[in-house]
Amino acid sequence: MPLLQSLFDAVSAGAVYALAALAIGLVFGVLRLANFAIGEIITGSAYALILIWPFSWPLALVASVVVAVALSLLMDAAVFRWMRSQSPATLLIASFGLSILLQRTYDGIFGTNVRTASVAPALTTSVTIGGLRINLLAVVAVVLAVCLLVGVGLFLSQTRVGLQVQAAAADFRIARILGIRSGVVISLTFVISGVLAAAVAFVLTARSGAVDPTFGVQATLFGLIGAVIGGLNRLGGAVVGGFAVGFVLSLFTAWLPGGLNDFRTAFVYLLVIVVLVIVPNGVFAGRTLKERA
Amino acid sequence: MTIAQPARSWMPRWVVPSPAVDLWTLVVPLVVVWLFSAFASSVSQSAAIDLSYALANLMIVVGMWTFIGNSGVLSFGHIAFVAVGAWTMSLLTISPVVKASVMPELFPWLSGAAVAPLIALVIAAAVGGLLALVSGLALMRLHGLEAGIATFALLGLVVQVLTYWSSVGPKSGQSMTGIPQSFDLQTTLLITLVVITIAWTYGKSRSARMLRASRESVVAAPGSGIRITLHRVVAFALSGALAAIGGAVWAQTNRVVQASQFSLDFTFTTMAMLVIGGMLSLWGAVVGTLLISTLDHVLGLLEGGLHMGGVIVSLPAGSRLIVVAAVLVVVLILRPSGITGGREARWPLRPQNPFASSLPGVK
Amino acid sequence: MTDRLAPGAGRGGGLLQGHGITRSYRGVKALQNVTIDVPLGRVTGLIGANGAGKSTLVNILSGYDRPNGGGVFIDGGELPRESAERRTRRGIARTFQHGHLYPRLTVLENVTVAALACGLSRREGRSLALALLAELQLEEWAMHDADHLPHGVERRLGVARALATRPNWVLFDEPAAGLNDGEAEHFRDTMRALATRGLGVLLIDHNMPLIFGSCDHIFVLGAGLNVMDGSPDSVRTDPRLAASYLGNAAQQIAEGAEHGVD
Amino acid sequence: MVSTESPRILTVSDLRVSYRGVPAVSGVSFHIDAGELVGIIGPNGAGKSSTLLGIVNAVRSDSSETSLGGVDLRRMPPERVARTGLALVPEGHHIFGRLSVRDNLRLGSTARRDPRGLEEDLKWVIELFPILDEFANRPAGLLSGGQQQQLAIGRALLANPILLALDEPSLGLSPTVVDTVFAAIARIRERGTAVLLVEQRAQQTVAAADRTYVLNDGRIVMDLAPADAADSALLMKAYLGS
Amino acid sequence: VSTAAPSTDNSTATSDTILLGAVMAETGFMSPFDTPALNSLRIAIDELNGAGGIDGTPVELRVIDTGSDLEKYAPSAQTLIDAGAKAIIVTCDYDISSPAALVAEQAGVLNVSPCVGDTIYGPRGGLDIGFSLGNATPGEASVMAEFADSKSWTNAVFLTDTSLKYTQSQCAIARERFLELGGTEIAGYDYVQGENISEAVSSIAAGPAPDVIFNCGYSPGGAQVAKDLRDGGIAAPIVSGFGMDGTFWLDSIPGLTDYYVVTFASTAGDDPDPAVNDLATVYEQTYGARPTVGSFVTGPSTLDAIVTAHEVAQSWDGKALADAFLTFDGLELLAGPTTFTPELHVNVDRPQRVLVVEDGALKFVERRAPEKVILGD
Ligand SMILES: Nc1ncnc2c1ncn2[C@@H]1O[C@H](COP(=O)(O)OP(=O)(O)OP(=O)(O)O)[C@@H](O)[C@H]1O
Ligand SMILES: Nc1ncnc2c1ncn2[C@@H]1O[C@H](COP(=O)(O)OP(=O)(O)OP(=O)(O)O)[C@@H](O)[C@H]1O
Ligand SMILES: [Mg+2]
Ligand SMILES: [Mg+2]
Repeated sequence: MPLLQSLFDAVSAGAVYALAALAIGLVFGVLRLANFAIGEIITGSAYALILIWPFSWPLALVASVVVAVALSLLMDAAVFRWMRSQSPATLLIASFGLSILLQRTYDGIFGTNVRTASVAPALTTSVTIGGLRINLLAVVAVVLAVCLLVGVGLFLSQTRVGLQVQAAAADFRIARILGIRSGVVISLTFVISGVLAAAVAFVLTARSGAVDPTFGVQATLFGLIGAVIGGLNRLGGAVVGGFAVGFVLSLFTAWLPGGLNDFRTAFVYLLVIVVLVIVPNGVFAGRTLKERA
Repeated sequence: MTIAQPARSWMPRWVVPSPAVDLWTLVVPLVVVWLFSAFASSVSQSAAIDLSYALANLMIVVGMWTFIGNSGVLSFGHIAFVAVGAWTMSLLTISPVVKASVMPELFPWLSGAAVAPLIALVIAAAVGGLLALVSGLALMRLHGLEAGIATFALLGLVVQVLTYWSSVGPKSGQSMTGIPQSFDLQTTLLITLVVITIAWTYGKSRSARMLRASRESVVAAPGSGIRITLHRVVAFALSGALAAIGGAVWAQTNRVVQASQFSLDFTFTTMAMLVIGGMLSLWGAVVGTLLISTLDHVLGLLEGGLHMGGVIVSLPAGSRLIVVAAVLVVVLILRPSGITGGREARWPLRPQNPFASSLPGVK
Repeated sequence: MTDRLAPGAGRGGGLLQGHGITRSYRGVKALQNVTIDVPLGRVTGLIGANGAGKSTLVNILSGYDRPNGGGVFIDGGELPRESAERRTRRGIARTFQHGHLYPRLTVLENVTVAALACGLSRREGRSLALALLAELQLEEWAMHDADHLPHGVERRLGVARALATRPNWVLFDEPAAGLNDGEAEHFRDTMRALATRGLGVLLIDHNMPLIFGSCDHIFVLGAGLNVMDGSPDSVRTDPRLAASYLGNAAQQIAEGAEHGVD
Repeated sequence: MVSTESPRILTVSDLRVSYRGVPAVSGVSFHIDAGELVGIIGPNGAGKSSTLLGIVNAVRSDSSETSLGGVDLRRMPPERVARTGLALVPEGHHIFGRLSVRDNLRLGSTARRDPRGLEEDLKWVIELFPILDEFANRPAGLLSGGQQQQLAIGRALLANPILLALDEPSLGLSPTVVDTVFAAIARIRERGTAVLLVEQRAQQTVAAADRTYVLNDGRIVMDLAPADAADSALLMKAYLGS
Repeated sequence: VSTAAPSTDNSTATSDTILLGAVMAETGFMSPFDTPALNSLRIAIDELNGAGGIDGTPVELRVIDTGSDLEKYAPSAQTLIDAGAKAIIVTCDYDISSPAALVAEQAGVLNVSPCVGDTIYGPRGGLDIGFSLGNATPGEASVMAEFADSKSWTNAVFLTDTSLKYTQSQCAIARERFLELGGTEIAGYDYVQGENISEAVSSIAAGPAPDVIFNCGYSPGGAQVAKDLRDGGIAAPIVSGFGMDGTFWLDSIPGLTDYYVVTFASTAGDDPDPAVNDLATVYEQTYGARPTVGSFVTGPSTLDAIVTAHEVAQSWDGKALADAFLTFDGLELLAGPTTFTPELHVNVDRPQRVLVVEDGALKFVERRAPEKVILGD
């Protein structure tokens, strides 16, 4: 297989995880919450897309974003809001529980079997340009990832509200004492992460055309892993990390020889461990703000 | 100055010397587990089977506590040691004849191996401990979420290797069958009590005490001369061994073992048990496991329809895990440090202030 | 003070020295060619405006941070680059400017673990810890968890914990911050007693009566540079210092000296 | 400027705070009038910080009246208390460590009721604490302890409050900076802002304040006037409790 | 999932009913495989009871939903045995069901799986009184290869989902049979359920064009593979086994054509066996939807097999029933002619149905029995 083709495949595989890593990294950066249940927001949004698309695609797009944002806000209101002062570990475990809860709920509502529909068929076709098979969806995924990353980054660093978001995240109580409407500001974070999840859902759904209750788990898991090896302290780092995981996995799949190919995922995990052992805070975390003694 | 004490203490709290309180923190879990087992095994045959799974899980959770509870470092990788323990147990106890047919590509020394169950259990512990020791040397510099992810990657790595390496198991993704049921309920209970005692003894050790200090402040610990990494590795290795014992017992209870069983779901269930009970204490690990196991059993009965005074109470199918997950979330909201609050079983004893007799102003 | 607190036998050494220490953080020169001596049996003061580099210096001496230039010496022999935990077991203990206690351990356990980590047996560790708690009047808090302690108790606990490592030198980073005058005065006695026992004490604080009441020798840092050092008297009367650092406190100290508070 | 109709700025009566059933503040009542500087001193653990946190509802509290300029503060979320005009500098430099010094300051103005004059206030704060300008672009968490404390005070000043409450502002500050802070407090009062000052430095506080309350065991046990500052026996008694 | 459940569930076992226990998954990842068989079993029991039950005694089915949770199988089987179950009916996968089956073995209770396809279900898997009414993988795989051969397709690509033993054996045997028949393998790729296979698609597109692609997978991962192939512009015919039966995934690939599925029966009403079509109709009336996959025919077969064995054995003793099962020689059941031997407790040479997806619709093509069965492992 030509190298160029496999690079292209790898880039498109990376873009999806990059988006997921962005959604996770944003909430983590702001709230110290590694929200594993983002996977179920993706799933919920994907159900909306799949079920409504056959009737009206614009409605489906709107609904998928609305569902994602609503789920995201609901999670905050029902669970995370009450746990603001807990450690990241506790929060992660809670989100883990929430994730299982929602998975089983979807199972109850929609059944274990996949629900299918062809979402955005115009994007899923491939065009061949100079021997290179280009999947339009991959291009869309990459563009979406870049735009959303830049947008979110600008929002957080350049706007007044973005700054308040960061403050509320750093110290909820003190932010309130300063007059920051922390509740509102944090809700905003959840809204944005919902939108990001909807973007992931769109790309994944268009690619697979099928949704089942565990639909979002894989992307979330690799997104989370990617975000951590990229460095959770920097949004850009998390995104690059997410991208790298997808990219490397794809290259391994394409190029590892026969017997070793079975172990491609094992190699990715090994790589994750090696990276973290070498740079414990992630590759792009920069010199981190070590707690001053 | 006065020591502020809650005004309303409605029950007597006996003040006793520390060693007595310490021993009490072991006696209570042991007795509770024993009573629980005695009760569960007398309820019904199926409760007894559920109990044997519960005890295996208890060992796993106690193993997890040994590391997570004492070090405060998150590990999503302990199921890797469970898997390795289950694997070792299975490979050493399945009859060579069955092995030859189910796992044709096994290393010759493995396909011929057959040892007594208890020896297999010890070897399982050793293998689990060794894996934990080796991986611990690499991973124990990590903190927080990074540690969680790295240990999770370890789990992923181990599962992938067990899935595809046919020299140590069945062909890719297939299951090991023909595992004999090696331990009866009595023996399983005994092993569990031993595991709890080992974990408790470790918890009282110098190493564990220093590790707990580092859990409380990684910044201050070096200033007290504490070698954080060393103590973490010790705890990780021990907890790996205990989790492997749990895995070995689990394997001979389930009698079929497949790499894909050692999944995120398994991690979640055991983690939920630890967290719900209170992950900072051994007592929490015990309470959490027994509670979730009981809940699970009762919900199972309800799903099947339970007859109560002529009325059939029944839950919709599939609601069991929903309830367990919901309980986890609610407990985390209401009691973030678990039902036991991360405290050891001390009630109604209270350690004596070593200065008690010479304290003038203390009320 | 207990005999157990006498400088650890066999660990040798008398003078802890930071020599020519330079440390910068991405362009900010926190320390430039700074030298400090902490001899045994003395209380050495270290003062300087906020951000002068005092905590940075403590971090470097205690192995929490590494200098870009210069080194740490004991009796003229340079210490290798080593972890903070090795430094502690070498006999250099410290307290922290911001608490850093072990919140979910009891006060007694806070102190005992430090003793255990530095080689004492359980029994010895416990009895040393009890002795230290008694000395620092922490008896009634012994079985309390170390979170939400009143300030004064926190500070004293930090001191007890540092002493439990049986150090030769103890570096105190603002041990009296947040204490009232009475408690600070008590601290002065503690510092003196430690020195009398033969320990080398480095004391950083902004409480001038405490500094001038307890130190044998005072180093002054200014913007990461050695400004001067000398006896308390010579420092107090130095005009550079009175204007730039002491401000109104100068008068306070003078009063203190007059009254001869002891 | 504060309205002239009512000189009474803050009224607190029978304030109670407890942590898990253990009382920390048990029935504290006091008031502050326009332009006043009121001090609170007391031994460690007396409940001083808890009193301040209770007033702004950052901890659960109970009182028969807590009002600021006639507005009832009870059951008002902390952010609304701040926006009503009470700026609190909590104990122990709680700055946002990952944000830059400049961003920390920008956040200080969130609770400002009137955006005008922000530029001047900023100038004033920088004049008080020049370091904040010098290190404007650094993450605030890297500042030294005392520098962080300066940032926390500066940040509160930018809210241009009706009442500024300071919890042990001198903690960790070098002597000259303490002088600066006390001088700044005087300037603040000149602008008509009332100040509530919690301090360990008994003598300095009693001398500077119009009135100083002594808190012990969650209760006000004494009421001191500036003249009492010289009476060291009285101050000693205040600390040891009656 | 289960809507109108027939009344036989969840009532007390009394001495005047014959209790059958089912330890199967109505929720969780195994439920798509289990539910059709379980539901049609319920229908068959209702019919049987309508006709007077067994020797005048009504049969009662009690189901414990395991939620696909591994730890639930053994205790659930024990619960049912304690309640007096005469036979235990288990989930359609050996690895998952064996804890339950082993409990039944130990208690000397007959255990039957409607649709396990692994030949290990039986003595080789430690189940002397355990039988499966399913079509064994070797037969299915042979039919896949022989069908491809009948179409004169010679160059094949094999795509194997390595997450199940079932799909691995399927491709291994199909490959062996296909090569035997003179075909060539031009490439083979492994994937894992849920993976996107764009890398493999790129390789296939870059190599020589295949005549046929064997997709040894199951839904939904297998459907993703089909979609990736078609989205990647590869139009070659694809052949799959029972794992890809069902119409529920077809919407994701609009206009899918040339996709062949080898399975138990057609659910669409065009099956050559009218009894199958009748059952599908009753199924639809009862549950509001047609069965999703062809394995629904194994539900009544399971009941019929048990009833027949009981007639022979005249006892509910597990051993006696097992001996009766071994007397079956070409017994005509809805799932096909059924024979058990002391070595093999699963049927390997039943005729299967080949279905095709044309323009997004699933249609019956032919009934085809394996000409030669390769009993791999
Ligand atoms: N880890 C670090 N990264 C960046 N800058 C640092 C770091 N540590 C210290 N600094 C800077 O070095 C200078 C000295 O800081 P240091 O904490 O040593 O001061 P200090 O004398 O202890 O002050 P204080 O009396 O306020 O505690 C300060 O300007 C501070 O911002
Ligand atoms: N979050 C908390 N949980 C439990 N107890 C607390 C908490 N905060 C304070 N306390 C206790 O409440 C009492 C009053 O504390 P507070 O901090 O108000 O005193 P303070 O006068 O400000 O003392 P300091 O001089 O130490 O600042 C103390 O006994 C303290 O231990
Ligand atoms: Mg400092
Ligand atoms: Mg206070």
